[in-house]
Amino acid sequence: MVDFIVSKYNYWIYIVLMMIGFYAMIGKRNMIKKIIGMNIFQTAIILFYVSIGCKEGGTLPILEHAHGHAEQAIQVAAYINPLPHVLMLTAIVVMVATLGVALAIAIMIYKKYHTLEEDEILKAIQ
Amino acid sequence: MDVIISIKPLLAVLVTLVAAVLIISTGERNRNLREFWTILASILKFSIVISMVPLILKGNVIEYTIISLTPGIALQFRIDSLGMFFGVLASFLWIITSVYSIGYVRSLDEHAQTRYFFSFALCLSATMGIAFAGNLLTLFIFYEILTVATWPLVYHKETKEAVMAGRKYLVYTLTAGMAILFGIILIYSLAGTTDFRPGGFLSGHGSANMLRFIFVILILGFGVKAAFMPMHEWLPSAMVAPTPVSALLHAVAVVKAGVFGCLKVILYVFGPELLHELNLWLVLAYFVSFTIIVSGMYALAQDNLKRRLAFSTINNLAIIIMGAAMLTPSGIKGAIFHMGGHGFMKITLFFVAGAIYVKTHKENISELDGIGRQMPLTMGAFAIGAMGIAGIPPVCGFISKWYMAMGTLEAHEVVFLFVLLISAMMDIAYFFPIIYNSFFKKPKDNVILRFNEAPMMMLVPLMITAIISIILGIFPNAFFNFFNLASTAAGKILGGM
Amino acid sequence: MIEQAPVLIVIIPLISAFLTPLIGWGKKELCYPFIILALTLSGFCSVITLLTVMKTGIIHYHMGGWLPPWGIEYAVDYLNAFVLVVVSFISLTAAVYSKKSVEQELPEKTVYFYTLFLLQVTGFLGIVVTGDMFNLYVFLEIASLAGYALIAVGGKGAPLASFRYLIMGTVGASFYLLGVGYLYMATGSLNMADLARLLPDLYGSKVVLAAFSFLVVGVALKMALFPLHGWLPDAYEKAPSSVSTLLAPLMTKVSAYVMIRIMFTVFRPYFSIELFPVTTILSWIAAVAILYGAMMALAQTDLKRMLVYILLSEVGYLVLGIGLANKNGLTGTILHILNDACMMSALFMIVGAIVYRCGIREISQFRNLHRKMPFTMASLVIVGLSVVGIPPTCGFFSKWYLILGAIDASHWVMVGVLILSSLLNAILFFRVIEYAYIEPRDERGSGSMSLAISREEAPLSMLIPIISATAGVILFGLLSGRIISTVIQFAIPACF
Amino acid sequence: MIITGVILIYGTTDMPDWGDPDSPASLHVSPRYITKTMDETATPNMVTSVLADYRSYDTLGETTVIFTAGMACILLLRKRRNGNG
Repeated sequence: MVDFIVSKYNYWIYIVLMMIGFYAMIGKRNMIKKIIGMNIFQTAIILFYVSIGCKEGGTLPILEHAHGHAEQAIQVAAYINPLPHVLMLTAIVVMVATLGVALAIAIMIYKKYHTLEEDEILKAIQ
Repeated sequence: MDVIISIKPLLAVLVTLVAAVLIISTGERNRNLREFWTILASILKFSIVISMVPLILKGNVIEYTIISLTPGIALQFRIDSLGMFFGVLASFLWIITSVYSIGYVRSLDEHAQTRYFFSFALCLSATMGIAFAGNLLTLFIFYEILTVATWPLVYHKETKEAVMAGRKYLVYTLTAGMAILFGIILIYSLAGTTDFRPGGFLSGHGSANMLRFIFVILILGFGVKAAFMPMHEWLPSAMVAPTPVSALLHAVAVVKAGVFGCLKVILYVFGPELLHELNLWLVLAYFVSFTIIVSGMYALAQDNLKRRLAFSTINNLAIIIMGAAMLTPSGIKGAIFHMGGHGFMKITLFFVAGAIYVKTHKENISELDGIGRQMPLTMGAFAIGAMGIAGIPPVCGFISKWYMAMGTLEAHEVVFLFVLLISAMMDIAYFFPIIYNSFFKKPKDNVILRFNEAPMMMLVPLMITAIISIILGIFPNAFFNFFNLASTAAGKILGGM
Repeated sequence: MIEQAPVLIVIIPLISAFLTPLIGWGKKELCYPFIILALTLSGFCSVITLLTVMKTGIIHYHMGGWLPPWGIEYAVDYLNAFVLVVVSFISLTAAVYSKKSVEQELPEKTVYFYTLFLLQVTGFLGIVVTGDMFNLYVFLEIASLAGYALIAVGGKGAPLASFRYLIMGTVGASFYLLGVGYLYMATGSLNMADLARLLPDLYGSKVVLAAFSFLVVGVALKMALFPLHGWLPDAYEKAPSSVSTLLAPLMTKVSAYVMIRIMFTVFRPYFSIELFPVTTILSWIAAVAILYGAMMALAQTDLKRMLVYILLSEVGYLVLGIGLANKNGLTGTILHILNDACMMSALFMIVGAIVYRCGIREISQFRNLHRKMPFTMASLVIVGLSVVGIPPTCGFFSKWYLILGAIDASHWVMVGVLILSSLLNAILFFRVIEYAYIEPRDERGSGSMSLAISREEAPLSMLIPIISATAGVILFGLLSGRIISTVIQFAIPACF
Repeated sequence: MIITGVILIYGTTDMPDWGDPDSPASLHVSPRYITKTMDETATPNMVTSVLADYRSYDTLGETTVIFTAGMACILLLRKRRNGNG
């Protein structure tokens, strides 16, 4: 049991992070808090992806002796999986873009209602 | 029996559709042109339909497939004698009704005339589609179009009452439409087809209870338009519509579409044999007998002339189905013929009601005392129609009722013979006082009425239908072999067993 | 040219989106014809793709020449070729339509509006055409981001609605991403076809199960399936008309497509049906969604809001077909993707036109509208009948197949739900028609119209799309047999 | 939300351990990226080679996302600046 928990600690961390983020997105009424929650949420997913690609004892996915040593056999296990990193580069960009749009909308809302609390905005609309 | 591929059925449907478009694009700007389209389309349609009669009489089937809708079902017309019978009836009565409506709406200076004629034309297209439909789905498509196209006619007056009647109409018919749809889909998933076949195509598919269930929902579904009790409520309410609408739609197109649907289900989907096997025919006959008796009693209690006519319609529609439910040659023949005969007689009666309304703005029976002196021709026509409905010779109602009575005997169910007789007695009871009072009773306000008939545009049509009712009574085949169509249909259905 | 068609479908609007601001700097007025041109070309390519698929079978297009599963692959079969055509033409219609309403609602921002509009379409097309799970995510985000922004520029309360949409949309997309991650962890692949090959061995795995749940929930969030629909009504209602015209018909359909892909292509149907009873759950949820949408629509007095709830109920139809998981049910869903896209785009365009001309949305203010805008209202009647399911309009046929599917699956409750919802829709639309067409009269009606109302039809750039969508509603109904026998029949995943 | 958590934890039980080089994710597609990167793309950095070559289309999409976000911000915020300030 302990072994089970320890050997998968990366997942526990991401789940906890994700739950925190998720709670902030759903439960909080303040927009900035929601946006922060969204960021935590997405970061958790990134963490998850990156941890998939990890290999014990593996090194950065950049070939050593790349130049002039082409004949050298490449040990797959020696390098961590590059694909999740690539995916996450894209996902980070998406995340930043979403963050930007979210903030832009938040600014719009603030300019209109001078508050970022959802309840107050709803009151102001009615 | 040959199958002839011909585009004529499609043309017969399309001609009114095109007319509808022309009518709406002409609009109020040029009333004469607009009415010209109506008349032109009605005559064209009738000639197309008539041109197909000889082929049908020879026992052929005319078929035209437009497009495949789903595997196993196409949008398809297939005309046999029953469809042709209904087609001839509807298209002929439309000519007369068109003339009559023009007289009616102009005399009353109705509003929204364009919408009126537009919907009218649309209804006729749909009715023709129903008559000629080659399978249940095609029939259903036109049936629903008919439902929707009739709605503007029902609420035409736009009074609160009319709007409510329109809503009621929609609630009843759309719900019924859903029931029919459900039944059709069940049939399709059982049999993989919905093509009509004389004598039915369902035997051998599905369990007996499943078939019973399908039969019940289909009959209930079509029965709403055929105004079986207790689903009749919409029909008397819909009598707020202008009289030509009541005349054509509530005596011919809409309710007859319901009856026609029932007949198709009884004779072409299930077939006499299967109904015998499932013991459904007796249930059906008792069910409609109830309607026959109760609607007769309701009719006695009405003072509004059109409402009384409405209940009389309900009564007669149920009689038609009862005749067919006997599943014997005479019964079916009589039922089909009564569909036509009743059409002529009832339209006469409605025309008379409209003519009286246009001339005197009277709608209630109690106000009609002595009106026979003012409008003798109109009331004469009324008398003919009423006699026909009651089944007194020589009007055509007699012949159909005779055959249906024979049918009950052939089926060895004397109960239904009594039902027929009772209903005929009630017909006399609710029609003859009107005739008597209008001719012989003094008007209440002691005004001496002078001869003052309805406008020609209205008088001529109602005279024509009255005269035809008599002619059909004396020579059933006089009119385009009308009776023969009915008997070929009956023969085919029973022969197809 | 023809071999490149699948990728051109996406690339043309994408490149055009980059160019639009440049053109806008030069001359603002050119943007509109430019995006029309771009979308026409893209639509043209999608038709070519569909024809090619019909001729030669599935098209595999390897991005950059890398073979899958290493590179990204575009795999176009009947299903996505069909959806592509639907998406590209509906968006073309929406684009043509948008001109006047954008000029009225967002006079200073046309250039950016059109840029985002194109990006939105790019996103949709990219989602549909791709054969790679992660690539799908990227395009999903393009579509979503453009959508958030487009909604936020709408009327009163739009930013807040859009913000909520953003939060929920991000949750949905993240769930999807998470699901993809789980699948990747279990199989090491991102390519749909490759996954489909690898997954059957792993169906017992809890990772796969979790992945499946996340994918379905994520997509359901994006398509606003019943319990997850919270964001939709406000967002689509408050959005500018031309935006709801684009988003409402397409977002849900594209998500439905993704759902079909995931459930029946990536996973084998027997997984979705037997191992994990998700289809049963989905069909119940869908049934609730159908009724909930229709009921809520009944409670609305605002036409656009009513339509939004009808949209929710239409989502229910789409999912119901998926949930029934048999041939007829799926035929219904795929047909409904076309039909509903057509109906919804027509309806939202009609509302937009009414708002544009008269500035009203309350149904009770519609009196005499048929005199003012006869063509628009006639279209409303026809499309309304289609939503109700009156034959021969197209809405009838999707219902026909769905009911048939429900009967095949012996789901009698679903049959009842479908029939009931038709009746509810009938009440909805006949109410609107009654308001629009009947003038109340107190005394027994006679005499001609007293007050003359001048005819003020919507501008041609609105009317033409409306009428063509309405014609589509009737045509697709009549041609549904044809469409099914030539395309949809093959679009259904092979195992049914 | 709780359901989500439960599914997450449930799914985790079957996941490969952290850093396991034999997890399926590392065996199916990625070996080719690692072994062939020099031959096929002439780039020692595998992340770069995947990003810019094998899966370059994703990167195009990524760029588009940024562009979309930029346009979105302009669309949302620009008028205010012109109008109010």
